Amino acid sequence: MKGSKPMNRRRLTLLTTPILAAALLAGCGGTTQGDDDAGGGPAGDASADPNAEYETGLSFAMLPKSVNNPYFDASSTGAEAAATALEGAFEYTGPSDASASSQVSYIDTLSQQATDVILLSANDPNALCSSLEQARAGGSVVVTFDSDVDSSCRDLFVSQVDSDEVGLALLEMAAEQIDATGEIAILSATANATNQNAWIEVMEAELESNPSYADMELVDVVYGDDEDEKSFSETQGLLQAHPDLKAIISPTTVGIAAAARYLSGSEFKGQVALTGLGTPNQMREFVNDGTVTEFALWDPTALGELAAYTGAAAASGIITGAEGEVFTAGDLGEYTVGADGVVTLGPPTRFNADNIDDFDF
Amino acid sequence: MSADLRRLARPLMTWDAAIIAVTLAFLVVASMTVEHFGTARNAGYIILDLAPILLLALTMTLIVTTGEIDLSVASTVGLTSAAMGVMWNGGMALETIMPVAVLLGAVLGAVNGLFVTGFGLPSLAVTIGTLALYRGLAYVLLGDTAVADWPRLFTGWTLGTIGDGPVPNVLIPMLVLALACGLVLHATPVGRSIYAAGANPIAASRAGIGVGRLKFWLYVASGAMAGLVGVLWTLRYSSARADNAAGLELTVIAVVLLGGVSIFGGKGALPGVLAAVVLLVSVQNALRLAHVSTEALTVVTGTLLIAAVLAPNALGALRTALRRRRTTATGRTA
Amino acid sequence: MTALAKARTGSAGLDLVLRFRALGLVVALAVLVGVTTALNPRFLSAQSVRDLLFAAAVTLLLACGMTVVVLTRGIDLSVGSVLGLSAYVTGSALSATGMGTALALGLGLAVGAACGALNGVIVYFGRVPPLVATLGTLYVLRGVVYFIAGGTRINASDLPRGFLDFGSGHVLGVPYLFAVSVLVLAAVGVFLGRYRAGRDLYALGSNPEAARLAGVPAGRRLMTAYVLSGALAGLGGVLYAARFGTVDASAGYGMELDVVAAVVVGGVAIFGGAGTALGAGLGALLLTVIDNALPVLRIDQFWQQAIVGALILAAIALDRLVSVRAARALRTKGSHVR
Amino acid sequence: MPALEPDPAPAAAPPPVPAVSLRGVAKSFGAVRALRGADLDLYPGEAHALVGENGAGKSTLIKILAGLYRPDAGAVELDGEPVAFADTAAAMDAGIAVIYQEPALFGDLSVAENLFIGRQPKGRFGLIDRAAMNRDAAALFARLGVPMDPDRPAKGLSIADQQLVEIAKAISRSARVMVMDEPTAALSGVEVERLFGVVRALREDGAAVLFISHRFDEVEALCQRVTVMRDGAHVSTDLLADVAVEELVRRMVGRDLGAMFPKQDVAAGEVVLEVEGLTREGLCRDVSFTVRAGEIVALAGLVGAGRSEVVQAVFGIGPRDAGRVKVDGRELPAGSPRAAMRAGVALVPEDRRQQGLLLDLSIMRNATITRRHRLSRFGFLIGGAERRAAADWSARLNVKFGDLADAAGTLSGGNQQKVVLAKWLATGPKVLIVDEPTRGIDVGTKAEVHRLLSSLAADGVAVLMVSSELLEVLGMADRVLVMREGRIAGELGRDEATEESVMVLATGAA
Repeated sequence: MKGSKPMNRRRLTLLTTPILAAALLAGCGGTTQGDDDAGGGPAGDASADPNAEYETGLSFAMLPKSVNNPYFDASSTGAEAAATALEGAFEYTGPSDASASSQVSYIDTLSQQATDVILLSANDPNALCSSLEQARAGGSVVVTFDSDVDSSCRDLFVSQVDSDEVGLALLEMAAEQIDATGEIAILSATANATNQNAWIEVMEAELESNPSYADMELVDVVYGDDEDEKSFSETQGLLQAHPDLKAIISPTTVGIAAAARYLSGSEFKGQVALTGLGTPNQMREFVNDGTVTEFALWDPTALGELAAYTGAAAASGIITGAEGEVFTAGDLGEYTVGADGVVTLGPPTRFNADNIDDFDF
Repeated sequence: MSADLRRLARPLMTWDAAIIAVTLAFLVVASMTVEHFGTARNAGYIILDLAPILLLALTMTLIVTTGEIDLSVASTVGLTSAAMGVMWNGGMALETIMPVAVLLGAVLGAVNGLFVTGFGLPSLAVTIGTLALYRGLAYVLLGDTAVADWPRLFTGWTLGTIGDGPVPNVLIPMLVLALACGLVLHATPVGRSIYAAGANPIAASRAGIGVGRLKFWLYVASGAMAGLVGVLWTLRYSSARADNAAGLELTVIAVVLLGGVSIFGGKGALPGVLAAVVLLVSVQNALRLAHVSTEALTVVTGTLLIAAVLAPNALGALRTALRRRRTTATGRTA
Repeated sequence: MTALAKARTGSAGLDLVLRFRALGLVVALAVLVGVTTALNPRFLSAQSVRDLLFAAAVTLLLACGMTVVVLTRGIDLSVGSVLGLSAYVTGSALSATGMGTALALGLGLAVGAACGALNGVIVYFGRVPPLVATLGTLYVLRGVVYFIAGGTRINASDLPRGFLDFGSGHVLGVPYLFAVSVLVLAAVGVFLGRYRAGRDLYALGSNPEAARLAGVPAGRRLMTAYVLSGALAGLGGVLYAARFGTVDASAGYGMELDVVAAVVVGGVAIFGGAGTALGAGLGALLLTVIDNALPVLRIDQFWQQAIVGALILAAIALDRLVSVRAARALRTKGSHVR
Repeated sequence: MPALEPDPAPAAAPPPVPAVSLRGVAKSFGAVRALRGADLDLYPGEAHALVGENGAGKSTLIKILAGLYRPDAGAVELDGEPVAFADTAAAMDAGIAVIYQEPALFGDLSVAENLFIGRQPKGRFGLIDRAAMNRDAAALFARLGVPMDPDRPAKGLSIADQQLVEIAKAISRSARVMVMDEPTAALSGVEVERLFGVVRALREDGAAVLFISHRFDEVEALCQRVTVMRDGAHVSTDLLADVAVEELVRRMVGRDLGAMFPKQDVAAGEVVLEVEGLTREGLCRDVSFTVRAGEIVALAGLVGAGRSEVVQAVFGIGPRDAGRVKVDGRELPAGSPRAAMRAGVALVPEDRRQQGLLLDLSIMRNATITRRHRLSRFGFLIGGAERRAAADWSARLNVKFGDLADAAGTLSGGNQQKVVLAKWLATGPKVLIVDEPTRGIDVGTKAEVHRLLSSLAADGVAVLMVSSELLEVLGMADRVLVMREGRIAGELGRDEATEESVMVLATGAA
């Protein structure tokens, strides 16, 4: 072989010894997990004035997980409508890849521009915190929607629905379609997606405790990473691994569409039930061809609108994020801030052959 | 006299000088035209954003100058980050974890080096392989979960500034490492060997340079640097994840080439690469501040990359044409 | 006469090595399929095989194009972006006009060929190394897709029924999409093996200087290679749209690595001159089977990427070993005719 | 070696129109004028020798004929009509075939495909008809009288076989003009004989053959006319029968031989380099010799006899299978050029562009790369140490350059060689190995290099020289070691060594 022996033991030892020594020395009495009490976020010390008016001329920026996603497009429509109604400026900006590190740069940019209200759907619950803190220190109000960050890093979170309600609704739809008997599986988004995990937890607990679901068994949870192709092949894998599968629940819009497309072209069409969260436009075809009976979703446009109103309310001093505060979100009506600064949009809407043509999003 | 003039003019005509000039010009123009761009705070953000790219570009420059390539750096960052998460969950002390992570990076680099120099395999293929392998192992270690409970003392340092002034903490190690790499490449016998190995490996080995060994250690250095970036990345984002820094290798290669380093080795200089890093990150920053859409960023990156190689080619062709004219002119007078 | 016999042994030996290369892939495939099926018989059900072929179709197609480029000592990293662009453009055209599938395929080919021509021009006329040039166009073309598509998505319901049927349909258990890919594979294989222009590509990759001396038209051939690679990526975009029904701006993102992996695993030398489209096709198939077998085998899907990486390293190390052996055999058995 | 019988000369008066002719062709590369007025007439049915020293412009002339270069001035005429070849394909189409000393084949393709690349026989649907292609190839080899498997890959063919492939290719293109650039340099006696048989047959079929060689016995055996070139210009063209070899040599060198080879007589000192039983499988076998201080020892032999391999093994390039190398009585480890350098050995390689120079790097970097450690202070190379050292050596060796920061690749061949020499002389070697030290450089520089070697020897350096140029070997060496097929075939003292005695040992012909 050409060249000399690359591994020179003496030099390798020379190189590694100090590092290892440092490591070992440091090992005694170093910083380990649990040593550090994460200091809580800045406590809201301002007081709310429920009778204040919405300020006009606020600047809004919506920062989605990634910009090329129709779901967030719909949200931005709602937020923009709210911003326009409040005579504010609106910007829709964000990375083209759904990664936390790219979002950080965008948050930094927004905080420099002293944006009044930042509407954020987070790619990571923790990675964005320090940037968000800086933004808030600079006077921005941070409202998360769709996907939350650690509650200490934001002012408010606009939840599409109550976790319990979604979980229960999903399970109920599945049970109705398979007479509450047989194997079911879940096709989720990513394994650390906050929302999906919360709903899955609710479903698991309900399956355990509710006697009417006693004959149903959750056999698998797989992750399509919110990628179309991956969700598609994960569906394939599920059906091969579990020949007796009766229903798939996919609590993510990407997943349910991919699964529906797979089922509609396979021998399992009509044999395996599919339900979950999806948009009417994506699912219309599969409801019409009988692949899917019923699924659910909230209205992302309304979600964006509510997020914008929530942010404006906080920026105007109408609310501070404390539990029990009340504000009016334009045509959407009156909302109350829940525990941990969470505002909930409402129960999900169910879509089926009877009503699907009434919606366009 | 003309020779003296030419010697004086030479540094001004290199790609390095051009990219540095372009970078400075851009910074000046952007400061004047883009709101919020020219502030100390924004400079801090830019430095934080460019830190991982710059660090990886340092060792990448050395490797590319020898005529090889390392596409696995970003995956090495991901794997060390994931390993840090596992070690942290396992109760190890962060003071231990950090050097171990750097060491792990070095070992991963050594694997690349062994395949390239020991088995004589093309580095492009090898590091495409380890690009997938290391990222895959990162997922095996940590799956899709994130480890986020890093101590504030450390995460705060990566974001903090010196004495709460405008200068970010990370600038210090960055400058030290950049200076070290610059000195090694431009002012030491090792640097001469690196250029020689890239310009003509046969001639270099016949001049007593252990080309294989040199490349091996550069891969180790590249891996260790990626390990270090893994540590910084994890602490900066307070998040150890398998997909950390995914795709960053392309950006790193892009800035190295944009900085005037020849993909065939033997040519290039570190100042140009540093300027290219600053240019790329501040262009992105300015575009964001100017509310220009995301897609423009990718187009700008790609175009700069191609232009970086096209422009010197065109320049070279022009220069040859000029020289030819000059020699024919002298030929006529002779 | 003995010398002749000896020389033939040398050649037959190399032939065997090459055949063995493809054979090795076939054996690996068979073992993988066998083991998976033994553990879960449904892996070989008609439906499952169909799924596998669906999944393999696009990578297979792109691997053919990549082979052509890699043979000339080049590489085309822009295929993922070209695929995305073509998928989106064709998808939009389909939803806007409801045009026929054949026309859509033609449009995809044309979009891809244009992108490929851009690569070829930059590489040949701009004298930019292929790695750099196509890395650049990877960014630029993806930017263009983002620009055109923004946050919009083409849904299955926007696409003509006939097109979707083409995407999901099959004949004798073989999906149309896979059939298209296999036809292309056969055509590229014949082109590379049995046409002068194809052989020129091997010559260019084997010894560029000798190719110049032998009067091989390097510019035209390189353009052919890049245009072909682009066109097949464009065609891949149409197949992608047909298979998934939904297309957004991120279609084909990161796909270039899978394709390069397939080609390398398939035994195409990364520095040109050696390899076949068949090998690359088998490489693509092997990677897809691994992809599909993991969930069936209940192996954590996170292993998939690591396995692909290990496979690439193993493949190039093996190729290296084999070529060293073969070279030694050829030297000692040389055809010194006395 | 088998007696090379002179051919019965064809009609003294060649046919009126030359197949190809050059008229006042000039070609420059940067500041280097490679050709400054070359004239040549090549008639159908003749074998025409082109002789000249290294650097006389022969290669440039060939490359112009091959369509690789375009002349700056002058004309190339084909059958009396001026032509300008756009590229190599155009020259080939015009019927000109060039067989290089080391042919460039496609290693991954089969022999038949190498023959027919771009012109493979086509069958149905324009598909290549492999069977026909292999048949045609076999027929060509049969015609040449050499059996070769057309289906084997070109990888691993010997140089002789590669040349045969090139010749077969030329025949298949029905080339009318065949240019052969030192085709015999690497061939054994039998292979030369076989090649000549082929060439004679071609000539009798009416082809014009331009034959470039350093070996006058071969020239006399094969050719009818001879053209001498020197310094890029035509010197003379004569019927071989009319001119004596001594006269040709005088014209080639163009000056007094004594000035060309200024060898000083030095009393040899202690043995410095000692090589015992050096063996590398397939390359050299059981090679033993010594070189004393102040001595110039030449390694002569055919190309491929293993001379370069021996000196490379001495310098520690590649492994050895057996044998020892000692410098000043101390043994050198195998496979470490660095150790050889430390012991005071320097190797100026035969191919300076591939093995000697860092073409893209500056003259300064090239001249100082071997001393990078010694020039550094506290591990750093700062200040002008490199520049001063490079300037110093460039001045000593009289290197002509624009600026020390210019890329080495911009220099002329002679100056490049001086830079390589400077780089090695700077290490202060005890043993200086030079492999083809004057290949491809002009006559003036050549004399300078010879003078340099001579004075180095006078200063007590042990010089080991590999050279294919017999005049150089005879003019410079105190002793000549002749190699054949990897072994030392014999040793000749300065007074025993003649052109004939060396060639006899080199070719094994008694």
